Amino acid sequence: MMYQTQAEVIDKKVLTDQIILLTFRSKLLTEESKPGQFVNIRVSETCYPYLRRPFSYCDVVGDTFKILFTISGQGTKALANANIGSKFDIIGPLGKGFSFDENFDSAIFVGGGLGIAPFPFLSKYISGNKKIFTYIGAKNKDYVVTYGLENIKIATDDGSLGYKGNVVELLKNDFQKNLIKGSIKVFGCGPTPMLRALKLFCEEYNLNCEVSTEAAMACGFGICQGCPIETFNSNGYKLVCKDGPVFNIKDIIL
Amino acid sequence: MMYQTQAEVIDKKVLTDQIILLTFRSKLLTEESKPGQFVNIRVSETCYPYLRRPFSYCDVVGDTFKILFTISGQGTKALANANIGSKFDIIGPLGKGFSFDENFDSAIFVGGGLGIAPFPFLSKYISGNKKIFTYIGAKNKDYVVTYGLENIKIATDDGSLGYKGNVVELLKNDFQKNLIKGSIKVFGCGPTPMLRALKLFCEEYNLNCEVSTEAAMACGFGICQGCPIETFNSNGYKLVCKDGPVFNIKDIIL
Amino acid sequence: MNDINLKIKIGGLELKNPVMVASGTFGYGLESKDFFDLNRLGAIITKSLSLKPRIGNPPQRIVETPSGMLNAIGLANIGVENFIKEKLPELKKLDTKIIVNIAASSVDEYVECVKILNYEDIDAFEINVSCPNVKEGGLEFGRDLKKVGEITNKVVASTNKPVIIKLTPNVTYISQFAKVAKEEGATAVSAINTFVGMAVNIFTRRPKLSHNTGGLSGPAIKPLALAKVYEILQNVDIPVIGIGGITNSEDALEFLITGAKAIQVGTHNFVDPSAPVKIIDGIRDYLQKFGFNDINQIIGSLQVNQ
Amino acid sequence: MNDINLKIKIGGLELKNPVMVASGTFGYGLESKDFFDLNRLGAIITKSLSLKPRIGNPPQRIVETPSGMLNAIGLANIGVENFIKEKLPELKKLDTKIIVNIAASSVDEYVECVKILNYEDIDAFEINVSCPNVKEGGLEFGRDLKKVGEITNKVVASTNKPVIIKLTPNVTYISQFAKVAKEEGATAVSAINTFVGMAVNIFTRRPKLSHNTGGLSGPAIKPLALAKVYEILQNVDIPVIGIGGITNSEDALEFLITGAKAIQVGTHNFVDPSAPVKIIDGIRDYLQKFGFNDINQIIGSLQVNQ
Ligand SMILES: Cc1cc2nc3c(=O)[nH]c(=O)nc-3n(C[C@H](O)[C@H](O)[C@H](O)COP(=O)(O)OP(=O)(O)OC[C@H]3O[C@@H](n4cnc5c(N)ncnc54)[C@H](O)[C@@H]3O)c2cc1C
Ligand SMILES: Cc1cc2nc3c(=O)[nH]c(=O)nc-3n(C[C@H](O)[C@H](O)[C@H](O)COP(=O)(O)OP(=O)(O)OC[C@H]3O[C@@H](n4cnc5c(N)ncnc54)[C@H](O)[C@@H]3O)c2cc1C
Ligand SMILES: Cc1cc2nc3c(=O)[nH]c(=O)nc-3n(C[C@H](O)[C@H](O)[C@H](O)COP(=O)(O)O)c2cc1C
Ligand SMILES: Cc1cc2nc3c(=O)[nH]c(=O)nc-3n(C[C@H](O)[C@H](O)[C@H](O)COP(=O)(O)O)c2cc1C
Ligand code: FES
Ligand code: FES
Repeated sequence: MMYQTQAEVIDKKVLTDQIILLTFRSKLLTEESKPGQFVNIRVSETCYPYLRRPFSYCDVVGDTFKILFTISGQGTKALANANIGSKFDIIGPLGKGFSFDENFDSAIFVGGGLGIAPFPFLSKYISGNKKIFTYIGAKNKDYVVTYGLENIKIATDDGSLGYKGNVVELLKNDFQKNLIKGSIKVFGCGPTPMLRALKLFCEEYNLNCEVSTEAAMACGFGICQGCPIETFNSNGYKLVCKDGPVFNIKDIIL
Repeated sequence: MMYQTQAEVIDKKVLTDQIILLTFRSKLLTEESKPGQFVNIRVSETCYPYLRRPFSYCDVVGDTFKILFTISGQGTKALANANIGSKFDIIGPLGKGFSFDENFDSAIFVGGGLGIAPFPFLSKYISGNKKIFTYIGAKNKDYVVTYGLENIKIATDDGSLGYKGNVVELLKNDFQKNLIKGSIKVFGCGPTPMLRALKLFCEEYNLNCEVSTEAAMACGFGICQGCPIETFNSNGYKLVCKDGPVFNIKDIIL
Repeated sequence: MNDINLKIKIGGLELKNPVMVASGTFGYGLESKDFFDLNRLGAIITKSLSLKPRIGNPPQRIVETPSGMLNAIGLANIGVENFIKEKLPELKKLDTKIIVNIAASSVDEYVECVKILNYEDIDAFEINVSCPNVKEGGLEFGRDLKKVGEITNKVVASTNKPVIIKLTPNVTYISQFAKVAKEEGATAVSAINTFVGMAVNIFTRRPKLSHNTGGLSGPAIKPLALAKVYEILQNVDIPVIGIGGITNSEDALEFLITGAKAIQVGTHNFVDPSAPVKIIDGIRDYLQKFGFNDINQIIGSLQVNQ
Repeated sequence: MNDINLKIKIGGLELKNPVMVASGTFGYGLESKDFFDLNRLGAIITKSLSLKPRIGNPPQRIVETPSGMLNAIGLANIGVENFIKEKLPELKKLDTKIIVNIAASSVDEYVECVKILNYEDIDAFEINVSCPNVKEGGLEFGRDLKKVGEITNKVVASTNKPVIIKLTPNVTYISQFAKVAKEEGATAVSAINTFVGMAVNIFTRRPKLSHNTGGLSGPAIKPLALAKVYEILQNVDIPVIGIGGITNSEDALEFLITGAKAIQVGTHNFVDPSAPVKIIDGIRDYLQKFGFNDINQIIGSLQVNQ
């Protein structure tokens, strides 16, 4: 079931200059939500910006949920300016989340920039006896967000924090050093070049991997056909909003 | 000289539920301003609402000025939501104000609803030995604003405050009772039906009268030809923004 | 409240109210069921169906623009047969009119689709001769008076159901197309489909849409759509269904007052999925407030200025 | 900064930069002098002038719409003679190109206006065959291929100055009009004038504009204008001046990359009178940032998707 409802902003944290963590309260939007799903927010009551903006559930606590975002245009600007107590018209939960029927000992999270957004919520679904390894990649240290994550390794393009280089290289290095053992599942989220590298890496090591993808969206729930993603196993396209945003990395053409 | 400048909101007073008095600070917009002139405010940085919104100078004190307005659509809503300290891109001073080369003993202000807006500033230009009589008309008592005015008589459509009926009738009654003596100049501002009644009244009593008019505006400074007003003495139209908004009531066709 | 009549007639087609949902902006008709009671709608118009399934254009298919959006979906759809098997059984259970929208790349394909659907329990056809986002058919047909006449003629000849021709605004005089549609037997015209538009990514220096151009919809085009409806009604005596940028009951009333018999909500279904019912309620409130008891009293009541 | 070349050529007309101000949105050229140094502009295009003064349409002449506006000014202007006497002397003192825009209700009137202005110190003519807000001439001309051809032919024959034909987007294929303009000797085309639009007051049930319909401009139409420019450039080899919804340097660059030699800022002059200079600065910054040293390197550099 999807809901269209008014949700109140109950907390706002400015993590870095451009990165904001907003908390909303809504029973309808939290009760049935799962990691990897997203909400679609009407950022303005006017017709500019006109379309809703999609954001992953970053974390869910009781009847509250958080989104983590960076200011990139008018939509995120409007959200960043929201006052505590203000309300937004939000649709959710949307899309298919990560799957959990897997047998694995260790989960590896690979996030590029704000791609870490779904992981705090996801980590709560990974039962206690499993290990989580978190790999974060970012342009530089100002874009590194570690909210809600643990056991973190960081790569930055300019080396201003952690490993200098891209996050998949860092992960590969650790693999070559055999640092992660047992059966493994990789969870990825980030820009397309990172996902491409991750795909090659997972093929090389024959790892099961689910990634959360993005596409320009109009509706967010399957009525506009606006968000196609090319897949191997379907005749044509799947919809990121409805069939995804989480896909097995093997299935999608990046 | 007109200026386009950022002006800061330094005070906001909510006079009644729907009526707001905003104070801005700006040297450029105040130094050369005169009663009856107006400012044109960019209410949103986005393209909705797109056009600027014009407002009369309601009062000017040092390098600050006030506007008085009622929430009627998205533009005034955006202004009403402005926080102290926020800045707006404003153009002014615009238009021709009231003229002051007249010989009169008593000034009569006739304002319909928010039409009183220009009078607080105007009253400061009427020298001490002249008398001011203020007549305010409104739908009901919730729409009566007396900010910055004195010697006030009120008419409301429903009789919830003062005289029951329209403001020009009230004025006429007082005239018939000979309450206002000496040479008189009338200053009017309000909706068109009120201005029409005022025009007939001034013709009947042969009174000199200037009124501030309104028109839908795009530019506010004479480049779009969007704000015509029909006049007797010109071949065709004058522009409310440039030739007005103040006109001698004799000259305009209402 | 209940004595206000919202029923309207488009030829023989009677709708419980004048608010429909536009093709391509409401999926196959059931996806929005979580948001409101679909039975409240005047009619549901399906996504354009073609004879065979179409996969549509590669990403990127949509771009936001000021108060609007461009789309180049490319008529991605499951095809007529799958529609009948997978979607129609559920749709039929609804207490609203079902209008099937057909798109094709040849005159014969239109006719074939109509023939296949002819014996199904649907209420009317809307014929899309105006999709800007496919290489064959689509806009090329919609800009050609003869083709529009031929398609209308052949489709009308092959069904007893009402035929609505959906016109493109990307022509000099849309009323000429409405006239041809009328002459060839169409029950009504829908006006309008999207306007051809484009957006460029100044960093990659490529069009943002994979299809290069797309169709503009949303509030941005409302004044244009209204002028097209007005042009048709000034020149041709045919029922017009108004479409373009309708977001609320005020917008809908602008079209109805101008003379549209009904309206369709398109892009705004994405932004506010419950908009169609809000519009129905808003129209009723307006009628009540201004003392009308029948929607037909305001349809076409526009007084033009001299 | 200074070694970045912003000069462009439109036939024989050389502009110091590609940013002009559009007819009817900048008065007679001097009104905005309080806001910025007018000498910075690539060119100033005057309000449309007709042979005799025109008083224009009664109020209401403008209506705001989502991200745009409708206008039905009706070509209110002081006429060619008054322009020469009252405005041109001051305009001539500026160090920018002065392009006079002409509107007329007959072919002869265009020619007469041009002849009167021919010996004045102006740089080019822009011929408005596309005003939607007058009863004679205007849009009727602009939608008629033959008339556009005839007007272009006669105007070109009566002057040595560059002639720019300003096209209407309210036609099926704008490129056909650009083609005719080229064939008849026009130096360039301006694309586009406004789109026909309408708005209705649902309380009075009358059109909001006294003229009933008006012309839509502003950001709402930017994607449409860009598609028209693209269509012309795909089909005709003539310099195009891009107009429609340009508010900032990104917008301007979309048109330039698509292939417009220059652009005009219209409605946005009302909203941000200093927009034209911000756009010039923004274009220079973009070129610098991406390592270009000449605006002509990016004009027409669009790579279309397959
Ligand atoms: C399923 C899903 C989940 C998402 N989750 C998050 C999240 O948790 N945190 C977060 O910061 N962002 C997330 N995004 C991206 C987010 O939706 C965009 O950042 C946001 O829409 C930008 O809006 P804007 O108005 O600020 O910027 P715009 O002005 O719309 O765009 C700014 C820039 O971002 C690009 N852009 C716009 N929309 C998208 C998009 N959907 N995908 C890729 N690029 C885009 C534009 O092309 C432009 O370059 C998610 C997107 C999807 C589809
Ligand atoms: C010279 C001048 C001075 C003004 N001074 C004041 C003032 O001091 N205080 C004040 O409250 N208002 C003043 N106004 C009117 C003010 O500009 C409008 O109230 C405002 O633009 C409404 O904007 P909005 O976006 O809130 O409403 P919109 O959504 O734009 O409009 C709401 C309603 O107001 C009508 N409207 C919009 N603009 C105008 C207009 N210019 N004239 C008449 N009706 C209009 C619309 O048709 C609509 O019905 C002045 C107007 C002018 C031309
Ligand atoms: C994403 C999208 C897909 C569309 N698909 C179709 C379609 O398949 N068939 C059709 O006739 N019209 C289609 N349209 C056009 C709409 O039905 C409608 O005519 C147009 O969008 C204008 O209305 P609006 O401004 O309310 O959206 C589509 C529009 C959008 C935005
Ligand atoms: C108020 C107004 C008046 C206009 N007057 C004229 C005119 O006199 N002659 C002309 O050729 N175009 C005229 N135009 C059209 C503009 O020059 C321009 O082509 C159009 O507005 C699209 O550009 P924009 O979206 O940047 O405004 C006018 C436009 C507006 C908004
Ligand atoms: S965003 Fe509309 S179908 Fe996916
Ligand atoms: S508002 Fe533009 S000329 Fe008056």
